[in-house]
Amino acid sequence: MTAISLRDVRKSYGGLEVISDVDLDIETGEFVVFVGPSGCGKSTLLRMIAGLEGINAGELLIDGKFANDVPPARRGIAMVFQSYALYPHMNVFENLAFSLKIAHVGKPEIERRVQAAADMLQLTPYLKRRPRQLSGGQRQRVAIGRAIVREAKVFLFDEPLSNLDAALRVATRIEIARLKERLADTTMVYVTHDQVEAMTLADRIVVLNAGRIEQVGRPVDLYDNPRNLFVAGFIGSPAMNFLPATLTFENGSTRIERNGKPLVTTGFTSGGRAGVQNGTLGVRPEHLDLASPEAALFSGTVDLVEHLGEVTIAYMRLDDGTPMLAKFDRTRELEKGEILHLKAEPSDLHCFDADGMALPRR
Amino acid sequence: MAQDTVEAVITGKQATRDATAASRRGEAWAALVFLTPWILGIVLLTALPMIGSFVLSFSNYDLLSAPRWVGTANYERLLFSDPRYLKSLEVTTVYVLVSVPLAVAVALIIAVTLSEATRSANFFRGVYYLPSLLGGSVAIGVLWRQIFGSSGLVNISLSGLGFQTTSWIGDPRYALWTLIILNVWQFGAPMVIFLAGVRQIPKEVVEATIMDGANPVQRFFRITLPLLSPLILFNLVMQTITAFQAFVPAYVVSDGSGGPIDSTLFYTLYLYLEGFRNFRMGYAMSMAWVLLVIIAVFTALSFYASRFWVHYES
Amino acid sequence: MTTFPRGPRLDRRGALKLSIGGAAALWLGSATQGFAQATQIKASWYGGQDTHDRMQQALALFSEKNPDIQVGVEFAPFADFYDRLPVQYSGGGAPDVHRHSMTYLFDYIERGLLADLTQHIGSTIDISGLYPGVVEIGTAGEQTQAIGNNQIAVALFYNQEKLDAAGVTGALDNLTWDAFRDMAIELGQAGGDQHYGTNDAGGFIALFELFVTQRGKGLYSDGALGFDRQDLADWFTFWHSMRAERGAPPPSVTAESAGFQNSPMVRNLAAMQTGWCQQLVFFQALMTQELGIHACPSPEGASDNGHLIRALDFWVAPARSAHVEQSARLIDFLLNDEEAIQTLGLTLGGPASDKASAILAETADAPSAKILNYLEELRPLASPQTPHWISGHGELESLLNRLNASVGFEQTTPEAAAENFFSEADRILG
Amino acid sequence: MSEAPTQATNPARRAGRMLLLIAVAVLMSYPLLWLIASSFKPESLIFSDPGLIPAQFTLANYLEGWNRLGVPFGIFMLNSAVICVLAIVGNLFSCSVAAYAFARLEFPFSKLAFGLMLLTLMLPFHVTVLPQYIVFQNLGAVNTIIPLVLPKFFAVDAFFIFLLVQFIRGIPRDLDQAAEMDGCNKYQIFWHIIFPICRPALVLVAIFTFLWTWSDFFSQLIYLNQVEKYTAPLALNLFIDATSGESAWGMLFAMSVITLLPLFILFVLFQRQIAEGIATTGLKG
Repeated sequence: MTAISLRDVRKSYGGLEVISDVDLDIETGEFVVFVGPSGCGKSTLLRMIAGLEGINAGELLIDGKFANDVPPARRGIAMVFQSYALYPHMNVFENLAFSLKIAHVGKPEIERRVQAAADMLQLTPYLKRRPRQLSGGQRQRVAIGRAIVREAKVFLFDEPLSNLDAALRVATRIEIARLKERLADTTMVYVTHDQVEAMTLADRIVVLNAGRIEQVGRPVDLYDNPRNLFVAGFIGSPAMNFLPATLTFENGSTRIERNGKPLVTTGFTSGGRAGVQNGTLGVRPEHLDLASPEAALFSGTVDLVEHLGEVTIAYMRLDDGTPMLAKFDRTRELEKGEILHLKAEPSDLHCFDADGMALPRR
Repeated sequence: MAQDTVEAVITGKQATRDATAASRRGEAWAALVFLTPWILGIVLLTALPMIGSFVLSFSNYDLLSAPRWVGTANYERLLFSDPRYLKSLEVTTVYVLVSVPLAVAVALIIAVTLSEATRSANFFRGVYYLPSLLGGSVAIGVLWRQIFGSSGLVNISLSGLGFQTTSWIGDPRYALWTLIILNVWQFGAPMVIFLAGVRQIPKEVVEATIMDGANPVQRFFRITLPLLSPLILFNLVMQTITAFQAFVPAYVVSDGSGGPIDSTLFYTLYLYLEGFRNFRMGYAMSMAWVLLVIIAVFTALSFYASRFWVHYES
Repeated sequence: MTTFPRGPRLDRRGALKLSIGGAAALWLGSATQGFAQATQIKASWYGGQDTHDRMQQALALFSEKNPDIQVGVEFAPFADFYDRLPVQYSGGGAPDVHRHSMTYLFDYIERGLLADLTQHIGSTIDISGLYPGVVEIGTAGEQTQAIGNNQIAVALFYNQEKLDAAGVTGALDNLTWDAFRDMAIELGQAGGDQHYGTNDAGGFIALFELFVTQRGKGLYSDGALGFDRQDLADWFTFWHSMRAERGAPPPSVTAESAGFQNSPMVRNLAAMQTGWCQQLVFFQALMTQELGIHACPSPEGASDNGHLIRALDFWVAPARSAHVEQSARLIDFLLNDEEAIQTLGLTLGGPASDKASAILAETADAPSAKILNYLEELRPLASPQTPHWISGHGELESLLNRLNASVGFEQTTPEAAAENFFSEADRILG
Repeated sequence: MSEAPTQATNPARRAGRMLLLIAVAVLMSYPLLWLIASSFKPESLIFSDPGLIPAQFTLANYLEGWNRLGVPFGIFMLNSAVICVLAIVGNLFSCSVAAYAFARLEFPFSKLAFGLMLLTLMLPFHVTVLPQYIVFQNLGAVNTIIPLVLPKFFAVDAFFIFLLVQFIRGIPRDLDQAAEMDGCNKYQIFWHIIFPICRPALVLVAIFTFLWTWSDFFSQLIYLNQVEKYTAPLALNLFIDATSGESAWGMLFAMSVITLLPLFILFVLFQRQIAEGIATTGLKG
């Protein structure tokens, strides 16, 4: 069942359009992550769903019902803010109970629900404390608890981990993942600019750029089959290497040349294109491996080496000056100035046309 | 739970409305409700009285009989043929131009000095700003009259030290200065503002200048002063507005007369005497309006001039 | 619906009527004369603490004797009183009966702000015993709008010890202005450094009035100044010459001498002090040495020495007051009731009638007795005229004071100051 | 960088600074201490002995002064206190709702209204006082505390609105939105969230309202006529005249100290808040 539908939704401030033509269906119980660079409109979109921002055009359906004009509190949606937005003058209990109090829920019922949420989030010992007496992680849990108490059908998370330090971020991420398991019927929409969070948490990822959806899909799909250059560059870390290439479309297939030299690739189809274009060849650093000079697809000089423990990253410059990163396991010993010859499985290569769209594989 | 959600949801497909506009309207209504007291206040207690006083300023209203329209006669007299008015303007201008910069300068120096004394700062800060709290109270006026009276504290101390004494509040050469001193005595308020400003100067900036070898004086002029310049402007403007309107000290110290021979005839005191003692309320109202213009012009000038010396962090 | 038996129903109606009447009476308060509710009026005055204490006692007495009138009170120092009064009149909230100084009285009379008391005179207010002039000053044409509550005169107070010590006591006999100056200067010199003969009275307009009256003129005539520039220049010159030789203190000392306790005589800086005669009580209270009182100087060989005795403060009711009748009764009480006269003593000024003089003489303490004697002795000498002041007097008074100080501080000459006074007066009286 | 004594370690400089601070402190506080000391001295010693420790200690000035005006001085203090309390309630209410609207709500002409509000900051009080008086007189409100208190319920102290606007702007908007998500309308957001969070600023408003109202003289002078309704400053002014029949500086000083006492107490209790209030808003004490 569809929990949330966005149909041709638009939003603009003055003349500036910040959300254009967004079409998206989110299923009940699904965990959807909006990801994209800052300013891409992902938070705005989330706040439009919450009702904190108005919708200029298009429709928002919640549970199949037109909801553009429904006030936030009536949408059955709870939200966890980036800053947690805990009420500083109330203790944890009061923070959790506040929405119920406003809704005139009876006292015993409030007690019950708050207690349940506190138990779930291990907040029971802190119920009498004020937010400023809590650690960052505890505050985060209270913010989530506030959503749980409302028994909302949809949770919205606006970059909930960005205020935490690295270690806590990982721990909390796992907690959210567990929460997702426990509240299986609850739809969750999560905004982040961190693609690791997106990859680890999401059932589906929505990649946004400049107010538009670039691609929607399961994390692995986005990793394996990015629809365009933007998604390819955004998903994965370190980012995919992009190399200029000349694409010639012939008879429904694509021939790729770099610096006048043809590259042996298992075929990309032309996808109906024809002629010659300047395109881009993409390969992820982790998919590169050493090869003999003859078998090598790329050759370059090592500029800098980073030893990260389990992996080693080589920053290289190819013969034509294009920079390239390669990721090896730690056993590989590298030195600056060393010339490396690299290969990749043809199935790990990505090819994009002049418009940045991925070419379909055969 | 789902029911709460649903109740307000409008079913079926409809033409999309501009929800933003609707919520804006709701917000405007809420704003109106919240602003009702203020709107009533500004209309009934400020705007209408202002209009009233503006109209009265063109009349010879004597408080006791119906006002009579006299056109611009009040303003003409004010600007061209009332030596006492000019005197009051002179007195007030001297008061403002001397006491305000002096108070602000003292406040700045003390604040900078105080900011370096870490342990005792709170104590001194308290001692320094207490007088400005007591401000324009009658009790302070009484006190001042006694301190600078001919047998007052100052003269007792001076004669004890073997100096010639004089009557400070009885002599037109000095009387205004006792009030200037009173105003400077109350430098606490600007000082506290500066103190907060000094504390906000990033430590790194100060440390960087120390590393660059600047001595304390250079540091004051090159770093502290420019960084505090917005606060200096602010203090000057606020103190000036207050000083132009000073009333109680002059009223109490000169026994309501502005004497001796008008040497402490503050603008507002003369306005008060003309309006309430001499039955020229229309004239007093024209003075009030000219004062408003003076303050407005002065404030505008200060902000204009500030472009050339106030340094804002972008 | 239940029908009530006839009897109780009538009773109810009666009860209702009664309670409505009662409520109305409470609501309307005094306005309805038929009810025995007390009328609420407000009385106010200016003065020092002694005045406040005694006035309140007198009013309590009045309420006791007139249970149908409740008197609310307001009082303030002179300056505060006059800061407030015009505003009260302008807004319609002036007290039903209040004290009024001649300094400002005519500002109010000329604007028709005071109630005409004529119809109450003779019936409610008995003026038969009052000294001549007490009522006349407040009378213009057919109307009497103010009734004097005192009769006073300016006087010269002196510190007997200092006069004796300087050996100038005899100079008080046949005191001409020149003799006064010589005496003041002698006293100043005798007192030593920073000592003076008398206070600087150059700004004391009532004394100046005496000065011009002695020249056969008046302070005012026909709503304008009644003297010449030269008279005023002579006056300023006289006081300047006093200051020059420590006959009077320098202006800086004078500037600080507001209030009795700050006067040069009380501060032991001067041997003499001019003032209104009843102030002797206040000065004496502040000093251990005995004070004497004497008439102010006269011109050389003048037949009429120009002394003035007259009412200076008045009882008035605002024209807009709804309780002029009650106010009139209060005025009568304050003027004629023996106990009231006794209670008030000299706090409002010298007695306004022979009756009051007699009553006060019985119980007077030493300073009060001196005042009563002074007035008694002065009365046959004083001018039969009781000239009144005019609208704008208050402003002229402070103008005179300021110009005298200007001459003192050598910021202007007596002649220029006189000139200035006349041109300013033109505007003020214009 | 051979010689680098920082300012903190230079003993001569430190001593000089301390000396300056102490000298200024003595100059600043001497008048007040002298006032207090004099109020405990017998009349004859006030001007002959400028020292701060009375050679002869007496409470007579206080005991006599207290009842000198016929009405015990406590009544005047009480009158002042009542006016102050009502003024505080009025300002807390009216300025906070207005500030919330200015800081948080979008409405037509909001910039203009805000500018207007700031303009009233520099309006001399003399411009409006008389017409206001006439209005109150016609309402029959003169000689009551209404003219002194009622305006406070209409947000006439623009300073406080400004202070609160600045404070509310510092509160994260997320809180409003969280409350909105929790089901609050604008009124509930104000009442449940913004108003309680503004507490530190509201404390300041209360303190400064108290300070200013307590010291106010002019409007109390024209609006209050009856001695029983007089406030402490009016009583003190009356006192100046009431003592003109006798030398009573001691009593005058004693009553001055009494009228200043609440300000001293407030100062001691709220030193920090007052200093911070002045610092953040530029209010004159």
